Amino acid sequence: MKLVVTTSPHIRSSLSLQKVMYTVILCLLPALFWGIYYFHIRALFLLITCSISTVVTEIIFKKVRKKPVSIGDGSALLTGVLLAMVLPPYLPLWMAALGGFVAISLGKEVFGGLGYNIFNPALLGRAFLMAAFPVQLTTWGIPARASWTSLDAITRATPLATTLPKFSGNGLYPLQKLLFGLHPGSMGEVFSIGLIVGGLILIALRIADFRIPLAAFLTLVILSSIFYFTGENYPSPSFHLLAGGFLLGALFMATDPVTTPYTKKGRWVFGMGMGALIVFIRLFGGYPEGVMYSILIMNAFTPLINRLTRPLPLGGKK
Amino acid sequence: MKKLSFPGGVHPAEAKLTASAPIENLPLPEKVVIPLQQHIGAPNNPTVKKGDEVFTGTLIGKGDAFVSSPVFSSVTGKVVEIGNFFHPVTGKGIAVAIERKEEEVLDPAIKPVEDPENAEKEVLLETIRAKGIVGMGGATFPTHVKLSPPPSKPIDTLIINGAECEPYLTCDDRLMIESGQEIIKGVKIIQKILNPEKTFIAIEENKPEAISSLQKLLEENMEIVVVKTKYPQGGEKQLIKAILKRDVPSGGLPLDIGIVVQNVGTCFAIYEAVYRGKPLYERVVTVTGEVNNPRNLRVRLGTPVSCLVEFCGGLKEGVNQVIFGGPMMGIAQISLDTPIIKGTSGVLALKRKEFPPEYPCIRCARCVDVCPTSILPTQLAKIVKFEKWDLLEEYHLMDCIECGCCVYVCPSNIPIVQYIKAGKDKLRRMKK
Amino acid sequence: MKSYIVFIKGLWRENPVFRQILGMCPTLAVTGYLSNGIAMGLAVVFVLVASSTVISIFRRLIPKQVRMPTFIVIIATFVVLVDYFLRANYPFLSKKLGPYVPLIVVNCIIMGRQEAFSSKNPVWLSFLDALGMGIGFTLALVILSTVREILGFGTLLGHPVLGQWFTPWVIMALPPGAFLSLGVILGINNTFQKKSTR
Amino acid sequence: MDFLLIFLAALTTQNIVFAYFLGICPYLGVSRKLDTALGMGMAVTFVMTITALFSWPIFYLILIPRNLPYLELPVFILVIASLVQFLEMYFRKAIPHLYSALGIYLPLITTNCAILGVALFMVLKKYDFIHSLFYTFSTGLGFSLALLIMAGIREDLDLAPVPKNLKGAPLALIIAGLLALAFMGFSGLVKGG
Amino acid sequence: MNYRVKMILTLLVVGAFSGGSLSFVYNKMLPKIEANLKKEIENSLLLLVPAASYKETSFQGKRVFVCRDKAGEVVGYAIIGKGGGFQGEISLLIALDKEGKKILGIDILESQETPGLGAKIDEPFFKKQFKEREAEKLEVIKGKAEKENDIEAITGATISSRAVVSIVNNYVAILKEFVEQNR
Ligand SMILES: Cc1cc2nc3c(=O)[nH]c(=O)nc-3n(C[C@H](O)[C@H](O)[C@H](O)COP(=O)(O)O)c2cc1C
Ligand SMILES: Cc1cc2nc3c(=O)[nH]c(=O)nc-3n(C[C@H](O)[C@H](O)[C@H](O)COP(=O)(O)O)c2cc1C
Ligand SMILES: Cc1cc2nc3c(=O)[nH]c(=O)nc-3n(C[C@H](O)[C@H](O)[C@H](O)COP(=O)(O)O)c2cc1C
Ligand SMILES: Cc1cc2nc3c(=O)[nH]c(=O)nc-3n(C[C@H](O)[C@H](O)[C@H](O)CO)c2cc1C
Ligand code: SF4
Ligand code: SF4
Ligand code: SF4
Ligand code: SF4
Ligand code: FES
Repeated sequence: MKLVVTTSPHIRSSLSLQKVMYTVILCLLPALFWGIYYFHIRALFLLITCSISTVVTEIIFKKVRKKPVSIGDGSALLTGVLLAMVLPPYLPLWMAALGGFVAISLGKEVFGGLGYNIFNPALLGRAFLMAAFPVQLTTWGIPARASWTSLDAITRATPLATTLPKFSGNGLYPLQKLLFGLHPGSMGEVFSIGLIVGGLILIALRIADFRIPLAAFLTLVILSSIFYFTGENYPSPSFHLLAGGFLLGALFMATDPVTTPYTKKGRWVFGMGMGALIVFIRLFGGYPEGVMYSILIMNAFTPLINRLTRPLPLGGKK
Repeated sequence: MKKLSFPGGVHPAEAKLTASAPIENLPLPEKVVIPLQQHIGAPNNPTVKKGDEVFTGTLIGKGDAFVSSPVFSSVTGKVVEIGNFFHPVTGKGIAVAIERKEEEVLDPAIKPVEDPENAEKEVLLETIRAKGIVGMGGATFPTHVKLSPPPSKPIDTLIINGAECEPYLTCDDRLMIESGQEIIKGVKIIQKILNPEKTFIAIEENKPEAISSLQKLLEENMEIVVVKTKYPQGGEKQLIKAILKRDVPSGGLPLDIGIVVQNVGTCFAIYEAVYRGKPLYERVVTVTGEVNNPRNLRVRLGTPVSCLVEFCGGLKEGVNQVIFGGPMMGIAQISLDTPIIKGTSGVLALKRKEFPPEYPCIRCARCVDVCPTSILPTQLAKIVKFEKWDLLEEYHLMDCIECGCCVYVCPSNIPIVQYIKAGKDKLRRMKK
Repeated sequence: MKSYIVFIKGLWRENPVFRQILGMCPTLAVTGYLSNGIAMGLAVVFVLVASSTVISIFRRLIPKQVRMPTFIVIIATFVVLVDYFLRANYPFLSKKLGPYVPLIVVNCIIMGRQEAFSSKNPVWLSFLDALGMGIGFTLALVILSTVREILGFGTLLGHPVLGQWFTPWVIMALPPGAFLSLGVILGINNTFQKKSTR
Repeated sequence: MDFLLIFLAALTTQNIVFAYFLGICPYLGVSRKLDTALGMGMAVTFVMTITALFSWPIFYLILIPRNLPYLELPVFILVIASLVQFLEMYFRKAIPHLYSALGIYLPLITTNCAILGVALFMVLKKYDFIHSLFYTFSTGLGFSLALLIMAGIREDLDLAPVPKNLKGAPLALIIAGLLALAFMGFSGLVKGG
Repeated sequence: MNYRVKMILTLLVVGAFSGGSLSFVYNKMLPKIEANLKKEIENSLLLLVPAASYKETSFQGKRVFVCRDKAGEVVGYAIIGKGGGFQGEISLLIALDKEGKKILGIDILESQETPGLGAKIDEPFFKKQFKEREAEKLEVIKGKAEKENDIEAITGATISSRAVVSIVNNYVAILKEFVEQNR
């Protein structure tokens, strides 16, 4: 009989990389389905374009670098799906494809591929598009006709944009609409309930760590309450939570393990920084929405945060 | 009550298949192969030669150094060979092969200590040394060394380790249930030697029977502490953290903070050495996993593992891995001829599937969260992988206890411990 | 033959930007438009050539201990000349290049050439060396600003070159675009360099 | 409020590296390790502030009254060069501790355009003396911040299989680009300067 | 020669040479440079209020211009306004007619708005919206202008558009005050 020799430990938990990635995609589905239903077929096209673009880009890079093609792990697909979810549903498809290319090339492969990137690839793709095509990236809409296959849109401002000039209360959309996703916005961000459910499942499964979302949530609520209750005409904390990309960002993007701190303390710091930046950018910054930039900025600080919060080994001295 | 615990750790399936299987004596094998090196420390030299007749308990190897521990024949018979044989830890090593005779005779030198209750400390220590007692918790460090702390380091606390946190293993559990009295006597001997202010017997909460049976036997200045069921609760630094909330300094020993930790099996062996004069030539081994009848066996050292397996009804169809020890820290064996030694607490048969490939680390920090020594396993693995040797110490490589928690949880299947061992090798070589 | 090599090496083989990674600041700052890139390139060519020549002429007269201050003063003089020249005659360009013209003073290419070459070599060679390096620098600016102007505005020297269909990439006109395009160009350049040395 | 705005702007929207592209060569050169980045950052901050301390009075109390604005550039650069020399000598003798921390970076700073840059900006922005000091100090901190972030990232990338052709300057530039992209999030938030 | 002397001599010579040549060039170029600076504003002024002479004065710390024709008759007034835009400060020139009732036009002097986006505030289609407006509070609107005082925002640059309009509103008020006092 042949005995195989391996190093200890000889048993493993059942979690695998593939399971992690595909579970995240599954948890995104409620919000994703709603986005496609609400914005009709263009949203579906957007999803397909982004997914193909990220996956193909990754294949090309792996081939050029003569590395094994590892599309099966699902991370490139996940990046594509998330990218589609944060883009305006009526964005020209070629821009979406460019975004996917940038997300994987500049956002992931230049750093060495999966696991080594500094910035969140999906958001980096979006930030690139935002800087390249600001007009298109701030043009939002809802379907022009009831027909499901209709390609036209009526331009409508998002809830956050209706509160401009900074600031005039909660804008035009009541909270019920925000909860059920009956408002313009990015394809994947509108259906708040779906995002909350999916995100909580992700946290319950321990695939996402609760610390960053919780810290961001608390910081956002506390800071926005301070403004809401002391200033004139600032939007309410619940509006902050539901009107923009906060839920999608905090639950699915700030929890990206690769680009966030690996220490527990660091994750609290990351979440607090993110929450504070969101409030300040939204209330005082040049953009209506700050979720993307807050995450990217905190991504940049992540190596330093890791450094400063490095745990002391048991019984260790500095 | 909040269960005593330490930060980090994992909860693999307990799989204590043999928890209610009483300890049985394994029939004596035809031939034993007794490695001369069964402890940590200086090597032993053989004291017998080919052709010698030996009794059960006859000294067959010893060393001169303080940190060494003699080995004894485990059967009565004839030395047929002294040579290189399979060794469960080092792969191959010098061993004495003895062919058994029908009749068993105890070595005449075996005599109990007189009036053990009132014996001198020095006598007790010398007995422990002479009878080849080593730590049975797996480390096999010579016990008399551990029990001779330098005067500059007084011991205030003794912890008896009955945690047995490795999945599958039940030998300590059964020993506590069946031989509580003997263990308590062993503990008293250690107390006598060290004179600690406090003594704790630590048992994981998943062993209620052991807890209740020992509870009845406790003597003064002994206390049972129930610790949380979690791997590696039995690691001494973790146990100390859990019970006393004290940290063993990085790179140091429990001794440095006035603590000695001894395994329950060690206490039992001390009892036998002192009260019966018996050298360490047998031990309890859990044979478990994919064998047909998992059991707890009392086994003579040097018995090839094939005998144990056969007694337990043989391996199940498809078994392709046999491990000495538990699934988390045990060592996979190349051959079924490998002998049981002092430190072998279990024999685990597994059906291993095709190994999953190693994927890139996604920095999910699961390894960081479970690491009981709070180091950064993912960073260490990468440092070794990309050969940035100068960073190893900055990231506290040497603090790793190789418990394997990090590998257990890693979704990317990164053999972190393997990288860490390579790193430790490199560091030692660089220091030279 | 030797003078030919002294001149030609700065163009590509020892190109200050692509190969020596020097003079990054102006390279990034003024390459939003091709016209700015060319103007900056020419300004550097002038300062580099003039100061190299002057320093080479007087190289034996300048004591070692005061070499740095002397060089600095000489370079600074020529830089201010260029600055005032632009301000007087091309106010529009001058405004666009802003403080980056005076900052030519500290451009390491210029100081580096004095230290490495013209303080040790005869006038003619120093002149050629400076000219080569200056043109190499200009070349790099031209390449970078061409990419950025085309992608960022769809124009070249202000003339539309891509049709109506093209949506300009605003990012190319912004700081991130500058860093990213230079990084990508350097990466591509590395690839070719490796290929050709292999 | 004035000071706060100057401070925040120098760190973010008007960051000398991300917005003005100054000091890029040292930025690429000494951002490989956090320790050196910290040392360089402190040295630059220190020298920038001292530069303002000296060149502001020289410019406004000597050059301008005498109608010699054209000497601004040669004088500033000479001030910087000699300051650095003096500081180095002084540290070496008087504060060896500081010398070992900052000294090795001092000679490298002379030809750093960021230092001359802030001195010129200080004049362009017409700051008074106190504001100039504060502005140059903040700008130095902004430079240090950019340097530290970059060094943190590059230390991480030491443990990554980055493509060979991008190693070094190309990747550092790309990262700087991505950082500038992320820092765009501050636009409008701080309208200093 | 003593090397110290030589050092000092070298520095002196170089310094003198440098100072000399710079002073020469400076004095030669200065008029042209100053003319350029003046021309920049005058060019803008000429576009907004064609006149023969522009007299600059200061009012409430702002730069104000009184524009007269050949005959010395006042034909209009202008003011340099400043305010925060999307990226940094925007400075622009605003001209009013001689009654201080109508805006004659605006021109952007300096801005750091995003090229291709906010920088479009300097394009005619945006600036000409201000021409001939009543000097009342103007308002920015996204999409088609409907009311009297609506200014159409530049697509994707509402913030810059709003910044310009708010500067115009603020400084028109100041200039009107000036006109009141100086009539
Ligand atoms: C995770 C996430 C991050 C986002 N980040 C930004 C952002 O940084 N800036 C932005 O304008 N929109 C961002 N969006 C889209 C916004 O939430 C929102 O739809 C949009 O900002 C409203 O645009 P408008 O106000 O310019 O019309 C983000 C969406 C998500 C889901
Ligand atoms: C990860 C790990 C797990 C351990 N688990 C146990 C255990 O469950 N029981 C035990 O007695 N010793 C265990 N040990 C060994 C103890 O750390 C310690 O060496 C032992 O209790 C000392 O007693 P001994 O010298 O009598 O063996 C473990 C060690 C490590 C590193
Ligand atoms: C790279 C970039 C540059 C921008 N530049 C400007 C600008 O110069 N002026 C401006 O008003 N908004 C600018 N914006 C802001 C957005 O376009 C903002 O969402 C917009 O002003 C509000 O949208 P709207 O004009 O479609 O209502 C910029 C955004 C980006 C991403
Ligand atoms: C909880 C979780 C969240 C993730 N979020 C993102 C994300 O926001 N953007 C992204 O590109 N990838 C995300 N990923 C996938 C993966 O980490 C990503 O592809 C890597 O950043 C690429 O190296 C996520 C993965 C997990 C497990
Ligand atoms: S558990 Fe594995 S994948 Fe997760 S951080 Fe550790 S090494 Fe990386
Ligand atoms: S790094 Fe070492 S101590 Fe930490 S979990 Fe891994 S094996 Fe255990
Ligand atoms: S002098 Fe300036 S341009 Fe030249 S390398 Fe140094 S920092 Fe860069
Ligand atoms: S100044 Fe400077 S360029 Fe230069 S080394 Fe420092 S850091 Fe580098
Ligand atoms: S640092 Fe290099 S030119 Fe500025």
